Amino acid sequence: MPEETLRLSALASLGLAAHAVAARAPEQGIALRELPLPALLNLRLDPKETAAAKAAARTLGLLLPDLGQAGLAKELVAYRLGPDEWWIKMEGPAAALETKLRAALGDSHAAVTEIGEGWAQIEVSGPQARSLLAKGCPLDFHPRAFAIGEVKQSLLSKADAVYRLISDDDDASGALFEITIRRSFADYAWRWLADAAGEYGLAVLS
Amino acid sequence: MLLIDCPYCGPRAEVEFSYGNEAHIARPLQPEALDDDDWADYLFMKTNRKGVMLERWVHSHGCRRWFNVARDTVTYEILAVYPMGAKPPKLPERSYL
Amino acid sequence: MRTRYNVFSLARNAMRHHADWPKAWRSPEPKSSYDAVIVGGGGHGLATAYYLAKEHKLTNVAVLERSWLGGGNTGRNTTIVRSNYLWDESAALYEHAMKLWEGLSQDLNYNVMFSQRGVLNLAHNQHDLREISRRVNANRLNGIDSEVLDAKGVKDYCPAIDLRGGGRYPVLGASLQRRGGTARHDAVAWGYARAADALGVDIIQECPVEGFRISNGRVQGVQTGKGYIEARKVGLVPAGHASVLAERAGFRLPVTSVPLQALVSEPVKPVLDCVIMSGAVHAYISQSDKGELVIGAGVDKYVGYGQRGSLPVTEETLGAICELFPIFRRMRMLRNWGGIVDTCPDASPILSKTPVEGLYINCGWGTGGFKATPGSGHVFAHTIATDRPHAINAPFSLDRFRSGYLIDEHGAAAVAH
Amino acid sequence: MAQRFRLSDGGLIDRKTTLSFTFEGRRYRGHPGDSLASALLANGVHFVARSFKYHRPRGIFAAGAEEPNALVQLGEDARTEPNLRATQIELYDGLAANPQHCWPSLDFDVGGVNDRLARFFPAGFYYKTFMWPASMWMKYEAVIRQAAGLGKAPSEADPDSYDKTFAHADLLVVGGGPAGLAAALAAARSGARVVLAEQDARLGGWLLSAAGVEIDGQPALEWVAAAEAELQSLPEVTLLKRTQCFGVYDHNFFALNERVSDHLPLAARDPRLPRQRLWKLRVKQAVFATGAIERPLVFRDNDRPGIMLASAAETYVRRYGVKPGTKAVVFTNNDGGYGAALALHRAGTKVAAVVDLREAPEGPLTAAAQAAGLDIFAGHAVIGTDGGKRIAGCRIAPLDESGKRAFGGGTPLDCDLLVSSGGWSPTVHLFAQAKGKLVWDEAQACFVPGDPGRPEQRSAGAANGAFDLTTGLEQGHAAGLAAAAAAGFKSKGRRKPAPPKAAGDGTMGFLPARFLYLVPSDRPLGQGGKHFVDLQNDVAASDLQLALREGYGSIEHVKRYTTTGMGTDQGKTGNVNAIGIVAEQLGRPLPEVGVTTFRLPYTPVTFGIFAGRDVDDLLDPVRTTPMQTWHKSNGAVFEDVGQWKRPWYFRRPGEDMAAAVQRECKAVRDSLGLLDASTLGKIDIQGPDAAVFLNRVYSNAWSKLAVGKCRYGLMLGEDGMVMDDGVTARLGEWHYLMSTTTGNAAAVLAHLEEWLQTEWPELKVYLTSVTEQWATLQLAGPNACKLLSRFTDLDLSPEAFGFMEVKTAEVMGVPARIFRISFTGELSYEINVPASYGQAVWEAFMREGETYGITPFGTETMHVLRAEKGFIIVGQETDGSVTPLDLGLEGLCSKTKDFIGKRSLARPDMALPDRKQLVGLETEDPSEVLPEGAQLTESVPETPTPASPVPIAGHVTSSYMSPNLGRSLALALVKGGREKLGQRLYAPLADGRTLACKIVSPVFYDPEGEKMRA
Repeated sequence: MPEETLRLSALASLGLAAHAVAARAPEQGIALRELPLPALLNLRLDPKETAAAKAAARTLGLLLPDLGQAGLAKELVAYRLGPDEWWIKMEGPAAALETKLRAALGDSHAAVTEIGEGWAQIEVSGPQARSLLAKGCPLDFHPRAFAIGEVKQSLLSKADAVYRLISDDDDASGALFEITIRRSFADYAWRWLADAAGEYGLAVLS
Repeated sequence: MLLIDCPYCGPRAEVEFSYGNEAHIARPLQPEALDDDDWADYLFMKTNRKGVMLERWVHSHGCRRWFNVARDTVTYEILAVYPMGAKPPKLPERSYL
Repeated sequence: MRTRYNVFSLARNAMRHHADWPKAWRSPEPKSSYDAVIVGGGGHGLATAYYLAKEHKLTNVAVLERSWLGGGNTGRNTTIVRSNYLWDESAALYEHAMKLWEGLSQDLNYNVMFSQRGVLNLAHNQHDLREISRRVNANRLNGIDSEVLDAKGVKDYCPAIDLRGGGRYPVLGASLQRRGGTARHDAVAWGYARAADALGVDIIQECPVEGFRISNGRVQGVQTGKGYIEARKVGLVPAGHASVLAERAGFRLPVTSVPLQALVSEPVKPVLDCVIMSGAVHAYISQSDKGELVIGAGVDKYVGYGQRGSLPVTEETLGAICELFPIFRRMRMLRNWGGIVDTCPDASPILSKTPVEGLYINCGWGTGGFKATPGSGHVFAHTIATDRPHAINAPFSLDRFRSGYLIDEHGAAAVAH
Repeated sequence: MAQRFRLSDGGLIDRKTTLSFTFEGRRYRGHPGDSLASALLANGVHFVARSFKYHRPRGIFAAGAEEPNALVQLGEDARTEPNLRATQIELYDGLAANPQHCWPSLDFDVGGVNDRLARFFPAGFYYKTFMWPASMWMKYEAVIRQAAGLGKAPSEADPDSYDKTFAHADLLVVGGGPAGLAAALAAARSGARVVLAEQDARLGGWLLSAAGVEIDGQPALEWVAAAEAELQSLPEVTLLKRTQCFGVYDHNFFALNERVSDHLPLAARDPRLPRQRLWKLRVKQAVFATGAIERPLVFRDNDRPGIMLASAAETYVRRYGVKPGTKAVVFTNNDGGYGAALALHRAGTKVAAVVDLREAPEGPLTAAAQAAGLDIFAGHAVIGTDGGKRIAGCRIAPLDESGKRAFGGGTPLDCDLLVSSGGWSPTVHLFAQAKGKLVWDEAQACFVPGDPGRPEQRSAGAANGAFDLTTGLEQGHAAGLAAAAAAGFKSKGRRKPAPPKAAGDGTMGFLPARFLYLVPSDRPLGQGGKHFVDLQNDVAASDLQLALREGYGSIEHVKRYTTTGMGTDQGKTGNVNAIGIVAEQLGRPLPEVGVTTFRLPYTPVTFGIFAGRDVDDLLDPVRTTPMQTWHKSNGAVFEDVGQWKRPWYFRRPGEDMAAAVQRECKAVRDSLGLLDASTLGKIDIQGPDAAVFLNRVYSNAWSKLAVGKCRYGLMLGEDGMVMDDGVTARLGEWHYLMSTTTGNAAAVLAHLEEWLQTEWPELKVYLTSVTEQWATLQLAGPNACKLLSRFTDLDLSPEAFGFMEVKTAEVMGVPARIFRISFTGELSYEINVPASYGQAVWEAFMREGETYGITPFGTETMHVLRAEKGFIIVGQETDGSVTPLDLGLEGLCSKTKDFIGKRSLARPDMALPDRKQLVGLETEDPSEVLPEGAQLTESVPETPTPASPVPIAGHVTSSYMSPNLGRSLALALVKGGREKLGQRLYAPLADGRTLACKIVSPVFYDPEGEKMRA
């Protein structure tokens, strides 16, 4: 395996570490954090092809989640993005799972593609997280409309974005969203979010 | 801004979608058997309905799936949404001059 | 019988408290039969009727307008006039119009306020620069005034612009057509209406055409809201409603009707003395004589007869204006409206005979029909009068969609490499 | 300076705090709670503006959004803003406003001469003159332009920021007056998500200036405060004050403009907050409780400073504690107008007369005025006014029964204030924008909402024609309940909730009334004096009549010909009067004349909010590759390709672009270059039908491509035109990787998905974009193999790894895909490594490559090198009108299979001999480079700018100086060009030069491809 140190994240040029802090101050409404480079597999199959769906589910160790949902299993998360499309996010490299999935799927009509290098993930949290995201995204982020565990694809201003609500506390810590952005748009998305967060007070977390 | 009910993702804002114009235009199975008029008709001619139009949309910033929409092109009311390959539902005729 | 408009008649009437001005046009009831009927009382339709009467001495003509004359795209557009088109065929058509514009107020005896303040098409990247150079060179060989400005030249011509454009899309240069400019849209409709009426043309408003009587492949007349009208020649100039009428006449068109919006700011003292167009950031802007910034927006990309635009298009357009003109960010939108534009696959119009004998169609102008008004009316009148296209509109036939001889004026294709 | 007209008590202003402001440089004082207009009136300033056309002196006419006259230029320098209504500007300390549209000063305005020449400037005069001589128009026009306009645009870039946000709710209530509050309360109590938007800084609507009104047993304003407090306490309610809902869009989408910071002194504005915010609100239901606007009476010379709406006078007295005059005449046609008379009377203004058009005045307020002993002139009208920069008096006269004639020359009355009330117009703008049908309410003489365009949108209160408070509250309450229920929220509790109850004198609406749209005077219309209908645009009743006389018969024609209703107030006070006057003149019922189209915005909206923060470097995403940091620190000059920034060339100190490109070109041909090709689109294609799919979407054949091999593919649109090209590799039995051009990456994927999903759903193929998964490093040049071999164990010998092959290998231990393909014509490898490793591998190549003088090169060098080879660039050699046949690529069009676009190539005009075809060009002087975009002719035109068309033979698509060939070269599309090899063409240039050139083959370098196959 090549050295991790050779890798550069999509936001490396922003030098975020220089002004990152461990925690958001109470008067700051928003915290942004660059998440580690994701390991992602794109899985395509028609769930009506039950054999393939079952094989995939067995290999992943979860029931393939419904549209708009994320399913959690040991060491991985499956996001349902379309009628025949999932993302599998995991810790560590995706190649091993890719091989396992391909083997399990055999000759079924399915596709497994490694895509994590092409995406970046940003965590948005804080009491104003929903207000911040609403500035750039037409989705309704109200708790009645966007629940924990849901995954929705939409826009962040002029970039495509995938939103997942990870936690939502009633206390001062507010909601925590994970946003997935194409690698070449990540710099734009970060600068956009940081600018939009200005009125709430922004913490950059390490 | 329209609110379009993606058959897969539910109601979403128009900015997430792209338009594909008229639905139910099948590509000729043997294009070379068509004369120039018929080919031009397939390629270029449009119904461009003023009234209830059957049209295609794609959820390009969402699930990226194509589907059909029945929409009144005057009021912009959406009367039905149905998947690709499905027959259009029975809808009231609306005629405008 | 007609009072000529000039400073003397104005002064004379002022003394009589303007009580004696005659009607600019009559409001006749339709006759049962005409030599030719024009369907659509916008600029193009009225111009067609005027030139039928003036050049072809066909005066037993009616213009049928479903609502009030000049109320369609003529009364809704951003009034830009230019002829700097890329292809020879388009250049000939729009330059023909330009030459007519240059004498139109005097010809019609109605001040259409044609104002040749210059039109700039901006370049924001290398691809734009190449396309501008190509178009300007073609224009010059087609006898059309056209020049390339560098960035400094743009700033000199239009001091209000910010060349850096916020840094994202800096202005690298522009093409300039000095003879281009704007005209007063309502005046064009009214001027043609008055002049056509004076030559005997009946302009009939509130008269929707509901259908056609066609026998043996030939049009016999039109069914209207005011009864049946016989006519062996029928010219359709229905803009956004082209498909609706074509369907009633039994043929199909390659046009898509989409909503196009425009807006004006509140009026301010002169600050922008030319027309600025930018394809890259999707905006065009000029300042009217009243002082309003007149801004053209993009289209909504779906079929729409609603005559209204959507908010995302307004956002994109005003975003572009704020970028090119940071000094206008505090200006305010006064009025935003929409029209229906009929667009062709090759972004060129149709001025053509149809499968029905005696039935002619003028449509497909997309977002840019206003500038062609006099030329369009002139060659369409020729087509109707002689049953043959004028050399200038021959390439703009319906048949081109069969033969493949398209005139693709989308301009720059997608940037690749 | 003392506020001479400030009342000692009453109103919603804070007298304890004094604010200082200037108007036209003069310093005045006011209080928090004042508008600029009320503060000016408190200081006795009525005359604040000049009218658009005649530059007549004008005063403050209204007290809200409907103000036509009192437009001012607010602020200075970069923060100046023209045309603001003084009635809506909240006063703050240090505010500086100036009059506009006057020179040299408001008081002495040269433009005032227009008023003396007014008879020469009737409606539409400019259509009738300025035509001779034709050449003079531009000169006339410059004068007209200078005279037009109102305020001045800022001349510096706007320093402020703007925000915009999407929002969602169950219910939007527009208007925080009594009906709106009742609606919001009723809905919010059920738990629905409610947005309440109020244009004013305060909730309450007309209750803010009402007297003697109680709701639910409380004084009105206490009820308002309690309602506000309750709404504030509900978590699902969003209260937006200073927020104008200005636009209704389809599918219950609304646009609102919130003024966040404008009301604060500059120093107090939080720099983190935007100046204004755009709310883009999607709701399930909406209630329009937008109130109503009073109409003035149209009488002769009704425009002098000191003439205002009756309700405005009432507002200035009651809300702002200002006495708008010392001696007033109240002119009314309805009972409601007496409210102003009473308010003025109680404020100490002498009410000289109440002039009532009604023969027998009656009604609750009329009775109160009678009881107060005011002089009432029944069946009388104001038939003229006197004064210059302030009204000095008026004349009143009795009317005949028809209301069309006044008896006698009138009785003069002195006054410095004249207020009028002609009835009320519901604010139906939002309802009408939403395509609701308006109906004419004959009894109240106003347009009211009829059939709603959309059932989810309800009107309530005065906006719905319900002018009495009890009905307004009931309607608001019912609309709120119904909207909440329709959105799925039932009211809580067992008892049916009851609407708020109103009591008091001022709650009964304005009837009875006698409606008259044009008040006669003692002279025929248009012969001395003017009956203004549109105050801002100086449109008088005589102008409307002139338009009709000349045949401009539609109300839209009248509007456009006279410009009535086209000012910045969009005719809020004048339009119904105009329609009434037109109807009378035409002898048609008023509703038949109809209204002009209601367009958004309700009030003018700042451009900046539509852009929000999407300006400057956030205007559009800047996309960069994983090697961007290296490029930036190594002299790269970038070129925009779509949203991407690509290195155009790498400049060394002292070099210009030409020198850099020449150096890079030589380096690639002579030794080794490195190009960042990461932006090329990459589409992963998997499935058993992948080959069938490729056969349909590419013009050339794919069935026989072996695993591990690559092939160039040409993609057409169904119209037969070249759409894209690129190399596609077969990675496995059912697995391909397609590359696309940079600019078309997204479009090609969308095109493929469209065909797959909509036309060929039976094909078992999945497409996944992997453009950004990989960084692509292109090593090109004779030493490419040598360098690459240092990084990988892969056997790179030509026998093991041939041209147009793909291998999977590790490069520096990083898993990579290596494609032996070439766009430069040299030996070349495209190495794909996972994106995050891109820069590390790039840097290693640069380090190790020093041995070979490795040279990073940009897109320009790539373009030169490929042009030497005659390779096309889609978008440069093609423009959407070019077929494969035109490019000489018919060999790539399969004869044996169908493909997208094939049938179109068989159309008759596709084979015309004079279609433009791709050729090479060589200039006669090898050092001359033809400009790209140069047009070509077959003979030398007399002048490079001929007066009449010269036949064009073609144009130059690409052109460069080639250091490798030692001469310039060009590619061109030339009519019938392939048959004309060797023929001479000319490029007449704008600078007067004409360059001669010769048609040659488009392949200039290594025609057999030996280098790249080596």
